[in-house]
Amino acid sequence: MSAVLDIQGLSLGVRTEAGMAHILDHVDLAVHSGEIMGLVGESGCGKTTLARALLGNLPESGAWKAGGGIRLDGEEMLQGGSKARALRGRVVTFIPQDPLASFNPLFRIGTQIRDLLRAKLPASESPGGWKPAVISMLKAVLLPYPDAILAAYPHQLSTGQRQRVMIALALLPQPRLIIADEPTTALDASTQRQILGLLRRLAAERGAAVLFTTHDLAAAWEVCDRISVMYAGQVVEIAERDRFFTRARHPYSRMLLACLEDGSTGIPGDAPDPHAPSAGCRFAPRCPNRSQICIEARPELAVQSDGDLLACHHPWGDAAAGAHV
Amino acid sequence: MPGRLRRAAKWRINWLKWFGDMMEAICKTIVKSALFFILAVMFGGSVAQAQTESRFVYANTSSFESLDPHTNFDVPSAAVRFNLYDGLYRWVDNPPQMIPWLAESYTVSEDGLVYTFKLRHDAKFHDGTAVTAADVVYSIERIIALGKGAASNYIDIVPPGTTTAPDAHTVVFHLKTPSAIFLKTVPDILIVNSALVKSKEVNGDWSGTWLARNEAGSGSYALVRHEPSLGFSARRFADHFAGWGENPIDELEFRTVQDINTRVLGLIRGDYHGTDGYLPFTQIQRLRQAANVKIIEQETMRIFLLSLNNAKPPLDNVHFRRALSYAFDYDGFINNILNGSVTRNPGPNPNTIWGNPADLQGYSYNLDKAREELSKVPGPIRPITFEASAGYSDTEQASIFFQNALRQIGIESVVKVSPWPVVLSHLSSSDTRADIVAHWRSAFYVDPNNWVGEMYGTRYQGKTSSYYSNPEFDRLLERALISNDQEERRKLYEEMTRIVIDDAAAIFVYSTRWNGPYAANVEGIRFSPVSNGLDLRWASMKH
Amino acid sequence: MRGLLRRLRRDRMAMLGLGLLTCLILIALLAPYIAPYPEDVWEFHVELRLSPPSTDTLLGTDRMGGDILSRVIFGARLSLLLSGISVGVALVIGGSLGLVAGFYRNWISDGLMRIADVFLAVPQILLAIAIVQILGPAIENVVLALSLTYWPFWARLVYAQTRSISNEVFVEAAMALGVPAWRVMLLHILPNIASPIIVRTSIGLGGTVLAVATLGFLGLGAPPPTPEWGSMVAESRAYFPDAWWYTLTPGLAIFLTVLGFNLVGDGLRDALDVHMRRGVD
Amino acid sequence: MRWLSIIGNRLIWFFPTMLGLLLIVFVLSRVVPIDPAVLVAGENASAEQIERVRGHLGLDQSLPRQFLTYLGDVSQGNFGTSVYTRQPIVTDLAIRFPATLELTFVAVIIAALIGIPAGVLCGLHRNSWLDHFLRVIAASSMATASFWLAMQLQMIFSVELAWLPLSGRSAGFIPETATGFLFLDAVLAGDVRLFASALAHVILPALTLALPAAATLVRFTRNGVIAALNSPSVSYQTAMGLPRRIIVWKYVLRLALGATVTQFGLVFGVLLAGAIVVETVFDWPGLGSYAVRSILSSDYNAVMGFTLWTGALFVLVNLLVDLLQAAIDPRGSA
Repeated sequence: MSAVLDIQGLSLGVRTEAGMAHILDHVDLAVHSGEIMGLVGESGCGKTTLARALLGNLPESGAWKAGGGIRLDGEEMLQGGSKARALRGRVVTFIPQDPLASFNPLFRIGTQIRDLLRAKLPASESPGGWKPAVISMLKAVLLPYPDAILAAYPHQLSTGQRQRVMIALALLPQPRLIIADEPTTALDASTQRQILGLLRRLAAERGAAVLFTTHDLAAAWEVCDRISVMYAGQVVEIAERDRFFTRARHPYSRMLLACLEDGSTGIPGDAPDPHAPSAGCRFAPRCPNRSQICIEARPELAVQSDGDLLACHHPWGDAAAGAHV
Repeated sequence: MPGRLRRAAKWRINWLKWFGDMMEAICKTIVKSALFFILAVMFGGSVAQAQTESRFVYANTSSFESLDPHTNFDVPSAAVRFNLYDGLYRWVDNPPQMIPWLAESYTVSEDGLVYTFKLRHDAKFHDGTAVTAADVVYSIERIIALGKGAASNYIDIVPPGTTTAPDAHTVVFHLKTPSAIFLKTVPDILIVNSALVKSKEVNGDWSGTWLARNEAGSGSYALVRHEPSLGFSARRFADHFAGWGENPIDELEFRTVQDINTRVLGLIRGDYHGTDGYLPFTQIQRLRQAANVKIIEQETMRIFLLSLNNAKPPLDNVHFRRALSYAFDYDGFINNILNGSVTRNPGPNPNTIWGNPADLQGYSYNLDKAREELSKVPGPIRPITFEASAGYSDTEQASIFFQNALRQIGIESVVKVSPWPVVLSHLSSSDTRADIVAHWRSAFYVDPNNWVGEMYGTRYQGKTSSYYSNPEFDRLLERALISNDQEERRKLYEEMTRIVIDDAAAIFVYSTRWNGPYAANVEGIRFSPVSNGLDLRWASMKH
Repeated sequence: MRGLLRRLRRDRMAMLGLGLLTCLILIALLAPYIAPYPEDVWEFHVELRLSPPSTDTLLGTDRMGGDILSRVIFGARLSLLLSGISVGVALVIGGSLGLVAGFYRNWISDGLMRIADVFLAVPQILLAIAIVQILGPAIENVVLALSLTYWPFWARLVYAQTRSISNEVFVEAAMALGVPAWRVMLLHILPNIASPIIVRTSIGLGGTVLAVATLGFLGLGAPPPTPEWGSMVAESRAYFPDAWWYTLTPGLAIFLTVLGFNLVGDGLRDALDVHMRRGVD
Repeated sequence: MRWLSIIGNRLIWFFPTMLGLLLIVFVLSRVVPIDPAVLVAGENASAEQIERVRGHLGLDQSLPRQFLTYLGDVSQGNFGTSVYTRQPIVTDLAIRFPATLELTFVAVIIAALIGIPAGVLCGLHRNSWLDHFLRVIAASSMATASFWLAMQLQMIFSVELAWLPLSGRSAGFIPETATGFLFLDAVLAGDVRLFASALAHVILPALTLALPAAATLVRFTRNGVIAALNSPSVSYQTAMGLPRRIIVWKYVLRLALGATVTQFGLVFGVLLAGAIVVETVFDWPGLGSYAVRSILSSDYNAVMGFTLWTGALFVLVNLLVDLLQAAIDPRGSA
């Protein structure tokens, strides 16, 4: 299976008043065709920035400095350029976190969809104009009365409806990769489950890979094939879903899972200052397993025996293999 | 495939058609507006040449809010009074002389109480009806009843209801007391079309509302338009009894232009053909340099004075008033601030009129004498107030100038600047008027009574603002008003002038020179100090 | 606050404005020492009137022969003083009303804000003209008129700010601890809403300088011959355009002063905006 | 229903606001140091005449009573008579209103034509030299006293270059017009000369009036564009690869203009305040010069009438802005 998305050694820094903030640090991540990859971590860990960098959508105010590369279908995305632009909206699409804010409030849904499609899918490719395809897609995301939806303004739809439209929009160009940036945070639990199920089903049907960022492990469990965990701008673990939920190896992953289990909201300690990254493991200050080497040397993301990846000097499995937390 | 191609072609055609339509519409709009604009510019430029009739635009200093000839009496309103209306007589030329106008002649009874005027037979109102004695009777009654404008000339001597019209062309005025000045004020009895005016009356208002916006006269020009905020325009009344000379002005337009610069620059640019003759020196200098403007110079009877509130301490003290009169630097003001464009006028009457003593000296600038007089005034002296008229820089500058001199003799003062109507309303009472108010006194009729008499006679109090009262002066004035002996009147007015100067009732500064700016192609402006060059029927204009 | 200043320091336009204002204030303070002919504020040399700029009188003389440069320099005093006091009074009146109304939020505060709206329902300058005309043209009446017409701006601003902040935890906490209301308002609320007030005041000062000049231009300012910029421009109209220097200098003085206040105000606003946005992030 | 509630919202406060405004002006006009009766009675009036006028004007009654009487008159559309023009105030205002409205309208157009594109450019090229340059220009035009600017413009365009007339509303007498709006009348009558004259006369005053308003618009539009560019919807559209030009010229612009429209009430206030001075300098026969003249000649009926008129106009403009905003923004006035 080839990788639709191949991120290698991606570093991103932004200049702020306090100096250079290292938001992403040597991130390696690959998403294979048709798979749903969950990208989890606390807010501020860099997962949204990663998504934005991929989409050429970093905040304009700010001097960014990048290293490494993002390849989508073999195309370099980080440096931008017309090829990268052409891929966006066709090969890679996007499901935003806040569907209400992501629609322009002053235009009808139909107008906004039409403009997107016109730009991305020339009229000749969709017989009968853009509408039939959109309507069938809206039906596919289980939206009744698609015509009414198209004629409506964003604020007239419910949150769930808006997110379904977003999913439909993301699927319409038949992309190879969909980036879903915390797509369900704005939804209540039952809607959330429906939407996630829908996303998973439709992505699978259409063979689209999904990069699904979330801070919600439960949601990740619902949809993902694989899970990657980010901490302070670094990927610390990438594991197949079931293995991750049963025997995650990185201490940070375990603590996240522990939170999910007992319903507590946090891990003791603060995320490190992005302006002054340490030479060692970034999680070390909060890690119960830390030793001298953790402070001195950064652990590499290495392939494990089962094919998962891990960056840790003292993985959990070594100390208490198979222990269920 | 063919389907797709066809669709593509159809789409292309639609698009082309749409684009074509769009471009066509845009081009059409652009061409249309451009044409309209070009036409506009061309017409705008060429319209002056296209005109066949002469049009004279006068830039007026104040606005013509009301056109009623019987309630307006200030200098700018001469434009209304002498162009739209006629009086029984008319003042023309300089020195002014009174020529028969609607009346052909008059007779006075022996006792000086009955004036009989014979009217011309060929005078017509603008609506074609003849001017008759009944119109004269109505007009004088209206003036007296409204009590404004020139009314103060008649209120005391012409009782209401006494004027009669024995026949259509004879009017008889029955005066209460003999009056030496009545005849001289007759030009101000402007005749309105009584039938027309009566028909517009509402609630016994003597048609005041209607006449404010309309005209009912027999004058040389007939009103065409009146916009209170803009001014008025009038067309030559070809049937006017006085006939017309060569190239008369066909259309008159009096436009309100309050800003001096706009008036001057407009004249230079040729937008206006005349404006007031009392511009500041620098502006006149500028106009002199313009090729298409000429300045007509005339001595006037308009005097400038700093009038004093004679009733209010410490100004009720003659020594204080004399100190003030000595403290004003007449030559400095006239030569430096006004660049010598005016003439020193030491007394209340214009230099050029009779009634001034031959040996009249007046006051001169002498701070030592001022201090000496001031030492006779019991102190301490409160700060003195000035009120100047906004927009009339002479009044403001004279006040500031004088303020500076007063400080040197230890008198503090405050200058306030108000619009003329406000100054006027303040002048109406001794309590509200400022101590020193700089203003001009113009000629309304040509007799020393217009100046020294009306300004300082107790009988005129309320109308005048000097609040000066002197029994000796009043005795002389009463005699002068009923005397019909010119030599006796001369002596009386000379004596009154001497008293006023000795009492330093005001600070008399200068008499204006009139520098009437006109477009170079305007000829025959007939200046009189009464109409100030606004009586335009005599003028001609080449076009 | 320190971040704000740092940000401001980097804003070149705001620095320009600050420089302008500093110069102006210095000029105003040192007027008697800087002005080449300080006595020309009251004394005249009519024989020198309307002379063009020369080495003796750098910016020419006015209609009474006064040195325009000296008069404009002294005019800075008057202009800054009048605007400063007017804005100060408006700020104190409007600010305290707004603070109290925003804090208590009952029908009285609604009424107060409605009164403020009434004042805002017509152009401020019109009300000010009317008030000065009625009370008579004088310096103290200018101050009175401007304070009376400008207070609603601050009342509205402070009211809105107070309302938005009085729900905050620290205010409620202070109230719960039994801190007296006036202390909460002065020590807890006021410092937290100071920034927008400062911005508004800076821009308001510029507007007030213009208003003072406009009143002077209409003949409703300080009585002549007080050196006031607006009335100097009005005086110069009679000699315009020949005596171009007469109009130019006071007009430029007004321009530079207002520009100074506006640039500083803009800079403050920008700095503050970023500041607040960072705070939210 | 939404429209009704917007209108209703404005109207509920209309009468109390007007009442308050009237009260302020009334109180002001009665503490005036000169006696209106003297003013009305005229220069030569005797004491009895003045007393008669006083009785006629109701000035001998108590102040609250006078106020109630005035309110009664106003509610019947009678604002009293101007001391100065001797015409009913309503007539005076009605005659002058078209001139001011025309001037303000042209100024709004100029301000929008200058201010909005400049603001968009500034917003799109934030912190570029163009942005700085335009902002300095905007700050400068806000800092210029309009009476002074007017004189400089007259100097350059009327005196030195002699391109444009110095002042007034049209060359020659304004023809008897149907609407009072010169441009409209010129077009209706097909009078090209009048149109040209009106155009030439309106340029300088409208420009003087428009500059500070344009500066206000630059500021709001710039901020609007920046806010719109930073909005999540733009971020989404960028991520979805929508071409930049469509994003900017369709979506961002509409968002930014929505913000600008809400400021038109403010802009109108700037213009109306400016008109007071600008009309005076340019001898423009409108409400502004009328107001100044009335105030300076202590014509308090006129001042009260003008104030009420302006206040009502303000409410109306704000209402229009509300409605316009509702038309632009489908979410309603939240």
